Amino acid sequence: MKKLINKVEDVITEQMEGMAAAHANIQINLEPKYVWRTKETKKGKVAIISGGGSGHEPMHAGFVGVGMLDAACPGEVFTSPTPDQMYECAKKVENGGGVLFLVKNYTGDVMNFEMAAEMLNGEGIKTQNILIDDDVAVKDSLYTAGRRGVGTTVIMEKIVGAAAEAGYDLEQCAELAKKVNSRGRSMGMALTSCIVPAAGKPNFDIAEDEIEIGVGIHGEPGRRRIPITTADEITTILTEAIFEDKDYSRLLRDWNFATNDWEEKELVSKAFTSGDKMIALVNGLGGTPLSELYCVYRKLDEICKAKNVELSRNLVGSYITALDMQGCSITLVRADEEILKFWDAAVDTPALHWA
Amino acid sequence: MKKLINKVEDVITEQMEGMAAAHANIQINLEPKYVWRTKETKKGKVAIISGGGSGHEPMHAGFVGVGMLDAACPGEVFTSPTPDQMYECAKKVENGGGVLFLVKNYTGDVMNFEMAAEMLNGEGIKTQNILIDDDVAVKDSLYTAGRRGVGTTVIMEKIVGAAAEAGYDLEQCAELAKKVNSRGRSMGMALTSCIVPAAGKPNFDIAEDEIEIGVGIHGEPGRRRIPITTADEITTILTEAIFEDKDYSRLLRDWNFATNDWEEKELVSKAFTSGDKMIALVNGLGGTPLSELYCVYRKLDEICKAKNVELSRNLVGSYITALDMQGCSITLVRADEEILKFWDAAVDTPALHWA
Amino acid sequence: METIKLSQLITWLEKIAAYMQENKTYLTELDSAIGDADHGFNMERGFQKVIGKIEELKQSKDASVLLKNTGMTLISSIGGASGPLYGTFFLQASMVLKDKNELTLEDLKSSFENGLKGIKSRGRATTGEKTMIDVLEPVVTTLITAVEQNLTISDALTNMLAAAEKGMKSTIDMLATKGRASYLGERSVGHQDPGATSSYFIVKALKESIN
Amino acid sequence: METIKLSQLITWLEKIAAYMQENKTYLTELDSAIGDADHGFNMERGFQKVIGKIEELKQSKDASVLLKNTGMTLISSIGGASGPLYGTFFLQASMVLKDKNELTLEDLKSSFENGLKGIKSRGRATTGEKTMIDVLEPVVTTLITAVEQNLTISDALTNMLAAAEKGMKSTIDMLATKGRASYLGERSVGHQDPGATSSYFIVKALKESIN
Ligand SMILES: Nc1ncnc2c1ncn2[C@@H]1O[C@H](COP(=O)(O)OP(=O)(O)O)[C@@H](O)[C@H]1O
Ligand SMILES: Nc1ncnc2c1ncn2[C@@H]1O[C@H](COP(=O)(O)OP(=O)(O)O)[C@@H](O)[C@H]1O
Ligand SMILES: [Mg+2]
Ligand SMILES: [Mg+2]
Ligand SMILES: [Mg+2]
Ligand SMILES: [Mg+2]
Repeated sequence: MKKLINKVEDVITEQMEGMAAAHANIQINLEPKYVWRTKETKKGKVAIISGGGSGHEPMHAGFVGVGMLDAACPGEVFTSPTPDQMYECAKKVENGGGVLFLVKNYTGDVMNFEMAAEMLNGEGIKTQNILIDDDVAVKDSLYTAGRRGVGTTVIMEKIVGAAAEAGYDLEQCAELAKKVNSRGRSMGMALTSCIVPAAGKPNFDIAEDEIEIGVGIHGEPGRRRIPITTADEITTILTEAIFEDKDYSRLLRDWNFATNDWEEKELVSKAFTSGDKMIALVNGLGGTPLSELYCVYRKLDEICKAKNVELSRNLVGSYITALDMQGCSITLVRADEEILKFWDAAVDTPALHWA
Repeated sequence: MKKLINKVEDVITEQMEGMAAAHANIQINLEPKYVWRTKETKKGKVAIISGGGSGHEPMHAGFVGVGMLDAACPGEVFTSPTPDQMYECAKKVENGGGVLFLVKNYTGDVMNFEMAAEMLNGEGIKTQNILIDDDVAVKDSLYTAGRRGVGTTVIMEKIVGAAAEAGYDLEQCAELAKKVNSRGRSMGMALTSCIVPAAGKPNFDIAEDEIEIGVGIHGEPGRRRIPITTADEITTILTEAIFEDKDYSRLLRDWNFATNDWEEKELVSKAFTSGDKMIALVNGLGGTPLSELYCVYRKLDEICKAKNVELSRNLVGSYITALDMQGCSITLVRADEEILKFWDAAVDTPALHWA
Repeated sequence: METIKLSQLITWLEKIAAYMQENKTYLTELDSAIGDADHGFNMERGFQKVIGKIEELKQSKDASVLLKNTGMTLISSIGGASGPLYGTFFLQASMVLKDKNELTLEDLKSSFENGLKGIKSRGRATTGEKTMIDVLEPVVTTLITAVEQNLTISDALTNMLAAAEKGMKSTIDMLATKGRASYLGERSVGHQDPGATSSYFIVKALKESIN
Repeated sequence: METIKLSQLITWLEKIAAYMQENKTYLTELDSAIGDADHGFNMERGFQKVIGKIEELKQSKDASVLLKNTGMTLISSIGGASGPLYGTFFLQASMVLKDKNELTLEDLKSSFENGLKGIKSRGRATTGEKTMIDVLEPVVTTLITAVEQNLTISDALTNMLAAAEKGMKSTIDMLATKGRASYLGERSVGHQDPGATSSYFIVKALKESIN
């Protein structure tokens, strides 16, 4: 294993310290671990908090700052953070507007964030959980833990963060977040496996002439393995998987403030279609050079043009990664005016900033 | 070789097309190849142009836009572009203020840009060449082609680009560029070799337990090979190499507009010392995840604090890369008020943007 | 009547910690085949934390305090899926042991039963989904039978361990429908579930602490 | 008097292109040891471009036009260090051949001499620095001697090729002080210079086109 790290136990802490040293717009707490924005929020602003296992940098800590997340809770590498982390973090940044947890749909993340939300709501701090489950590689939610949360997370954090900054209340932020989730679809692939520092070796073996289609962001093997092929072919496979995905319905849990308990609600994602306008994310998984992502974007743009789908906004780069994995993912979020407005709003975080 | 590319011959063209599709602030020309900013410049503005072999993305094309480069000429992978490219490109963007070529000090780049400058000056288009030669890994310029141009390039392009935008004339821009070069020092290391697409295999072999100290950005082997060690140790080696570097003097060529010929001039870089304020770049070489760079930044910050050196500004990320190489480089540029002012000025390019 | 002493419960926790440390790599390798290669590290980290507090826990005269503390520590130190699940198991197990300083077989049964109920409701899963439940459910069933049949604690534990081992192995052929392994679909078949395996070690540790 | 015909110069360019194509990998491997692994691709790309224009060049009755065009094409298609250097070589070589439609040995000498001068001034290098100059300088020296000694073109070419080969091999033991290889310091010793090797092929192609 070749990594720029010191002791395996210190990886997360030291990376947090490095981030805090480099960026004045964020601060860190180490016991328990969380990252929060330096600039004070307006009284009554909804606290937008995310978190998850580490290894996906810049997500989430790199998205903490004005116009995006109020705070992020990094867990161990690929391991959900713990409820006490989220609880302490929420107590730190909550400012009278309640808390919105943006949670990627993995069993661990879901359970830990649910426990935290229960604790906070139990204390009278209004807390809602929103899931991101956008990975079309996971086909049938009946026989799985449901779709994984991947690239749409970045876009949701940007949009909901901007809405909270603009004064949306907890319910409005939650509605908007659900809308973004219902409009986001992603699909990824890997050229190589990643190496978890503590494991010291690749998660899976893959031959020099094979690639893995449908991987997530945890070095987990994907759905199928195919012989290596061109960037155009790979982009086509990912993009078509996204467009072929039909209307998708599932039950997701909301906190019901009246009954003080979880409640299942249906969320439907409508299939993409001609005429749609998209925010596109062509994402590197950590070990892939930016230049190669542009080759993917080129083909994505061509395919979408042929489908009469407009890529109204885009991000090309490594924003939600799987350590040093080589590979990429494509995320499309069907935009509307509200979504574009908050996408374009000013943001000032370590990883995303525009005015 | 595992890369997101199509035919090896098309790599550069397709990556350019992808960039142009993704970013409205740049445009591309393919015969010959160059990238130029979309927004028109003010009459009389100096045209700041850079270029070099491809494989270092986002440099240079990613730095084209308002407040930075007017244009960039990408060569084949790791191969300097050609004089006719630079000539055509300069003719496209020159707007009455003359042309400043920012050239990394490699034999090929120097010669090709000199030929282009000769052609342009021959036609009465005032053109000056500025070299970047900041790599302290190259020790003795008497017995080498001189120090390589590495990380300081990014910082110079930002600062001189902002100065040109603010109305500096050709001579002022050239002076400022030289000042930045004389104040910049870099040092890099690699965990792995990179793979040039056309070659299809690593440039050099390196064992699982070895790292290469003093590499450049072309997959060339470095100066020495050591057993793999911690990020702290590596950061210390790189940083100390930068601080131990003494006053450094060399002869660089200027175009003399009076004699219409090249003229050698001495440029002295003063050694860094306690009390200096720096712009720091902790740079990934393409295959290194951002998170690991923060671990390096953490230690760099610690070392500098101990030396009473302030890191006034920083960039942490993969800005000047060597394809998919794993590894990093550290660049420090001793700042003054003028440099900080132009660093902080607004920039709007695909890879750097702030207001 | 035959009982399990507090000191034996302490030994249990220590033995679990030892098993998790010993099998850190093994559990992680199982997780690397169908998950994300961290289960061993997670379990080791969690139970090391429990051990770090063991001296303090030894002061307590109350089994429910012991197990509640264990649950809280696991929740705040493991993360992932196994943190809330095992955390909930010990927390819920502790609920039925208020003020007890020794456990009858009946107590053991109730606490495991309640713990399992906690896991199932937190994880919204049932048997046959290739999880730790495929060990813990048959273990609880065995315990219920043992109580009904009035077995000695020792015999009950022997049966529990056999059920645990069988349950663990039964996960090999299962198709995962919960947790990360479910993303693999058919490709999850043929691999033993890491969480079922750590559950087996927990039962094994219990048997060895009491025999 | 014995001369080299325009058609033979065309053959020369074609043979160079063939050698560069054939040795693309070899030259790149040499460059990968002490450079940046592109020399073979560079040379192949450049001379393929030259070949692409060969039909047009065949129309010309003037050796200087032929070589000037070759030089311009190399400059605008190779890039890197070898582009301007070889480009300059052919450009400068062409300068002394104005209006000639055949070359005497004296002409060949003058053109190589002028070409070498161009390389040395463009690259600010001299012999012993582990570059193409270590082939081209002895080649020019041999040509000068051949003119002095009134050798046949064939004998001159035989001597040139021997000198080129010797020059190429002499770079193995040299410490590079110019070009990319110079960054390696002592580690550049023991490797044959790629540019010297491509220069050797250029001389070899010339000999084979004329014999
Ligand atoms: N919904 C669930 N109910 C019960 N057990 C589960 C559930 N999801 C996962 N598990 C168990 O958790 C184990 C994985 O734990 P661990 O690797 O520590 O967490 P993570 O999957 O978050 O990395 C699986 O092997 C399985 O036994
Ligand atoms: N200053 C110089 N003078 C003469 N020849 C040089 C000089 N620098 C480099 N070379 C030659 O150029 C060759 C490298 O060419 P190439 O690999 O195509 O360019 P680059 O080094 O830009 O990648 C070297 O092997 C050497 O023979
Ligand atoms: Mg995990
Ligand atoms: Mg080159
Ligand atoms: Mg796991
Ligand atoms: Mg080369």
